[in-house]
Amino acid sequence: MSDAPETPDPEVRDPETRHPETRHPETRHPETRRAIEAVLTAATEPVEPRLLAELLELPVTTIEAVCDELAAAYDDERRGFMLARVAGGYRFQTHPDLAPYVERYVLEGQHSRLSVPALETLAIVAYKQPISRGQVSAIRGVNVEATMTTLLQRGYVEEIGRDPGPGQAVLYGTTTSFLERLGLHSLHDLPPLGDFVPDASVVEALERGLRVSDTPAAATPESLAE
Amino acid sequence: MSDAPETPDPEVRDPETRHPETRHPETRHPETRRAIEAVLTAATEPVEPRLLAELLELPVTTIEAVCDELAAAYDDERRGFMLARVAGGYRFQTHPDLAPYVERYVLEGQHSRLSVPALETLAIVAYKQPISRGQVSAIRGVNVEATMTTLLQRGYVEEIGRDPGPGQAVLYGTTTSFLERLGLHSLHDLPPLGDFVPDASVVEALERGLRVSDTPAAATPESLAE
Amino acid sequence: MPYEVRTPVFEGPFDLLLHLILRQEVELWEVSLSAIVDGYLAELERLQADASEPLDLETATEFLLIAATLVELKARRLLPGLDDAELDDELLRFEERDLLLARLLECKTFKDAAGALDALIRRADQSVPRRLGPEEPFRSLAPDPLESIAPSALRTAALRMLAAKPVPVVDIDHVAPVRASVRDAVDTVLRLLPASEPMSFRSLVAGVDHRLELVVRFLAILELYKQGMVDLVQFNNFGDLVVRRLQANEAAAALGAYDLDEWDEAPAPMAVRDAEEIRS
Repeated sequence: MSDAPETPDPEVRDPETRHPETRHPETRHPETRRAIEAVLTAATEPVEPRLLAELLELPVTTIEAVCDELAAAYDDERRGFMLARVAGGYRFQTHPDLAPYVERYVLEGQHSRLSVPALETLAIVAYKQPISRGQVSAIRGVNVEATMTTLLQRGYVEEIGRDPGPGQAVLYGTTTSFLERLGLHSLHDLPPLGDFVPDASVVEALERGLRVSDTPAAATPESLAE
Repeated sequence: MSDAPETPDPEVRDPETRHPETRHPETRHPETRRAIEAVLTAATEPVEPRLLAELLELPVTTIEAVCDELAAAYDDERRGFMLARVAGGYRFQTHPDLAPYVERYVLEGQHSRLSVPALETLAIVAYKQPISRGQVSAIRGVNVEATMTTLLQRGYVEEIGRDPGPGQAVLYGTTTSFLERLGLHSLHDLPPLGDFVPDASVVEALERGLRVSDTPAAATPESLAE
Repeated sequence: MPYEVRTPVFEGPFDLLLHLILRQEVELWEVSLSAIVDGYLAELERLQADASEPLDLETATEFLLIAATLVELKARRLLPGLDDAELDDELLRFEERDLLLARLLECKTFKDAAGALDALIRRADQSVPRRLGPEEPFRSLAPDPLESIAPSALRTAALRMLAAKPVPVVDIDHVAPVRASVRDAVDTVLRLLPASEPMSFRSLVAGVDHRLELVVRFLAILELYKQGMVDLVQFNNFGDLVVRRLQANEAAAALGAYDLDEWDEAPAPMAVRDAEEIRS
């Protein structure tokens, strides 16, 4: 609301008085660059390169090249905004350096934190999708009903199919909002799960803890007394 | 959120890594420029110079000077966006030159769907109005603050009264423009829910608001039974 | 070595077990299975006694499954002649122990992955996307999202929100893919087990590849043992477990009366009583 329709700013009319564009690295495609900037300014969600290509009637590769140049140029010029590739598309966003100012402006944090159980459940869905609630529960060792409902309502996970086997369990996967929330371009940008496999010392500690025949030292009278 | 970050001095942030910014007329205030760019990128409405001045802890005149420089620079660099002063504030908007692209994007490219949470919240308000945010939250099982704000901004719902009880909760209902967009003459034209029985928790959520304001004498057998 | 559990809140059995085992790396060489089992059972009792935060059925079941496995491990360790470290490494391992280990490692992996996701989220929070959208006159050009919505869709959404919520426990979605219930496993074991010939545990679980199914089948055998329907023999230390039907009880296959259901679908108050049953 509050949006009084306004007349175009008189100062910026008059395309005749154009300056030569010798100063920008992306000058190879000056009009492409301008059009991309305009569309991304109007966008409220990441704009896919394919859509930009259609709007501008150019090949996707050209769009991607110009966007890359633009992103690098903003970075180089130390702009307060950046051109980011998120959730399959391009968007303008604030530069992380300026977070202190932006946080003060955006008074309410738009996002509430995810709880630890929610994060763990989300991690399992992200790496094991498609996956059923039952399978997530089996990995976590707890009922994940409530947590999954929260994640569904927040729009980070969604139904993406059904298990063909008996029971036809609903299978879940992560959403575009999930990628946006994490600032990732695609699922391929998740750190590999292998990075988190516990290292040898942890494995050894666990193994020792569950060893059936204790080292003699550990077989204390107390433990035998039971 | 809202833990106020300590104020970074806009002028002294890592001067080491600063690029020689000979190309920008606004070099006198590089960090101010960046901060303004960031805040305007995050803004969802025009930002008054006075607010920018508060956020950046600088005089309004400095803010206005830097914004003027920025606007001129964008114009000079033939950006696809421009910094415009409208409705008493500054905002980024698309350059009129690029109107054809923006128009096509808005008409064809934008996915203007109603999100599932928005649809569900709207449905509850439509069928159960007048209703408070708290009651909607109780039925949906999540906080609906943000979703309700979106619906209010879109003009689908509005305040239609106050709960007479002690809390004086704001009560919401749907608007005439909601009906128009659905192609309905009145609320009576909403498809009837039929003879289905609402869940006990829903009944409870709807009664809660009333019960708070009820005098003991008004307590119904049902509510006493709980 | 007194283990008092200073709790953070343990959300599930793996949380608890990981905590008990990994709580102090200094004590790595002193970690004893006994102490872990005792700590685990103590915490389980505390959780069950905590009326303010009742365990849901699935979680309680999982806690008990792990408790049963731990108690079984401890029982084996207390058998004489088991502290031969060479045998531990070289001879056959106990499936249930390895299963538990595998599940703990998996759980730990995802805990750490969750930490990484959190870090990504925190980083992403440093940037705010542009959301102002197009200015006028473009804004009015955008089709109103409501225009693509039929009134019937609104009705459907209202019904979905206002209608009775499904009771989670009855939802078989989360049971089906695992396909493991102790009751079914008991039937399977009885079917597989010849009347007169003993059979090794390995053969009884041949072809079972899901961890939980293995655990459940093992529990089924423990159940049968507890009821006196089978005998368990181990010919060598760490040798395969041999399961033999007890002739006297063969006729008593009228097992249905026994409340096996408690493993699978009993109402929540099962907790304390069952813990004792398992340990007895």
